[in-house]
Amino acid sequence: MREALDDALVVASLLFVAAAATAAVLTRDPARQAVVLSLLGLGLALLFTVLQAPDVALSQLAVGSAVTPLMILLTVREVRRRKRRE
Amino acid sequence: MNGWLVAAAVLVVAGLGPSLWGAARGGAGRRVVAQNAATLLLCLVFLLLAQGYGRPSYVDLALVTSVLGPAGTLVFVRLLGDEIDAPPPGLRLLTPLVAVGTPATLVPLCIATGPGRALLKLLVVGALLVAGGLVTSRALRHA
Amino acid sequence: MTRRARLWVLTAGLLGTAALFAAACLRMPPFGGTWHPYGDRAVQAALLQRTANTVSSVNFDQRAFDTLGEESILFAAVLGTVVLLRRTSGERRVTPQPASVPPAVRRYAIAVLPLALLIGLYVVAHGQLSPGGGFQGGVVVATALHLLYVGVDYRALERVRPVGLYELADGVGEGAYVVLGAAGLLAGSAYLANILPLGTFNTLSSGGTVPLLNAAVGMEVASAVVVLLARFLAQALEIVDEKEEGRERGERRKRE
Amino acid sequence: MTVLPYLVAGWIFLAGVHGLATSRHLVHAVGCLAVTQSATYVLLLAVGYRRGGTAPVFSDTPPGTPVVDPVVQALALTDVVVGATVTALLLALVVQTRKRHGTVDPDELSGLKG
Repeated sequence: MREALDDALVVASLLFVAAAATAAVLTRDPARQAVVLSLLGLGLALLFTVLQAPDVALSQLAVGSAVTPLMILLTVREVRRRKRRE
Repeated sequence: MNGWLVAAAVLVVAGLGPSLWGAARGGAGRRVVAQNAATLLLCLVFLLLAQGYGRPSYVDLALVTSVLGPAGTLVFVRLLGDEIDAPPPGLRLLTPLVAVGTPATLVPLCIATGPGRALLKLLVVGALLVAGGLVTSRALRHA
Repeated sequence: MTRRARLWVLTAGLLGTAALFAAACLRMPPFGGTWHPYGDRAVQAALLQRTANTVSSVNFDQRAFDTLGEESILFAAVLGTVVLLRRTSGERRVTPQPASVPPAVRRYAIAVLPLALLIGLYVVAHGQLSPGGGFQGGVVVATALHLLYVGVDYRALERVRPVGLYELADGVGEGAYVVLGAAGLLAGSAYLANILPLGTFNTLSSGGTVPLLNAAVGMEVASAVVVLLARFLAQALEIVDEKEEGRERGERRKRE
Repeated sequence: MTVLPYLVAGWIFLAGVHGLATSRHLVHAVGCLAVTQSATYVLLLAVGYRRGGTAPVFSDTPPGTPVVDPVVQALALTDVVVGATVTALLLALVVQTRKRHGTVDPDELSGLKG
């Protein structure tokens, strides 16, 4: 019973991650893609936890929740600002 | 039968799944609301998993999520500000989610944990979740 | 090559890779199996070194030299970014406009900042015991500082963040790791050998050099992320191209 | 179930590569590269999983409990953080490309020199 439950959690997280990765690739606007990438990061953290890797999950959470989106959004803002001026 | 793990699985399927749907389509505002809901739900899932697996050290994950989740949402609000239409669709659901979801998960966990340092950690996570949830919905409303 | 032809090549390549990968998956050891020869040995070695968190033991003791390599990649990446995003001739620094933030957000950011820093330091310090360590905690510390930017203002962040100091700390963190490794040589053992007393299992001082290396990495990662974000923030908010600025001013005058 | 995690890792990898090759915006391409990179973490951790095992952290569980493989976790853990700094380096390159060539569309870039 416990193993079936573990498997169910793993399968649910795997499907979530696969769907989030697909959505991130298909979102062509980089600013909106950053939001989907953040969800992919959360999904990966969940998957790593149910695979009993809390260390890796913590790493993924730390990086994916605020730092990477901040860098992507700042780059997008910089690129757009220069584009608008031309 | 491990009720904690069942509850976590239900939250993943019925909570995180729809959040991904919300974040993958539509305007920027709706996506950020969905992202915020996802961090809150994920934090609750971590707490339930820690209890379900019988590993108190997994609570650290929830602790980090409860701080960095709202920080991430504030990053989006700050830098996507002009793209977010005020008030973004779905924002109305956020406050009830925080107000109902957090105590509904934390009260049983606190009772199961009993007094001690672990309880204090749980209460800190709960306080951070409520404060973060309220502040991010306020920020989204004024974006 | 036209876009269409490129798409065909891509499709062929992806389908080929998919077929080969699927074939390889079927011959892999099944998911969740019990055969983990390296893992079992790593757990034994970690317990002998009295390090409760085996993952930290692998990173900072059994494979510490490999982590030095990883750390150097991180250091090089930061160095490259700093060089790429520096202010060039023909660019000027301007004072960014203050942003209006709801007062509730401001209060939240100021109240949570010390707590977030504390959580980051806790994650670094307990790396040899519970999930966490220098890599994760360092990023949390750096993110905590940037609550000031998202919650208060860019200028508030600048006041607590002298970038030069963090650049120095980045180098010191990397240097400390190398020096700690050399201490192993001086003690008559191998480079990065665990030479300190191992302490009592499951206490903060256990694991010999693991907590020290963890702290060095935490310092390096935290300052690396701060430096990186500082460069991106300056590029997006402060640095403007003089030519483009002039053109913009001309357009504004025309409109007026 | 015995191969599903491996197949998901493969799917993420292929999806990322597809996005990378068809991208029309360099920042989007960097995001797709991050997706591709995450496939390796999924694969590594799937290889190290042991059914019924728990995390190889003995602060709150007695030594001797069946645990999952710590070696692959150590590999993935450092790469997650280092990967983020490499993403930063690539984003800095995008900013430079924008300054030098005035575009962030890879298709327009291929026609330019130097």
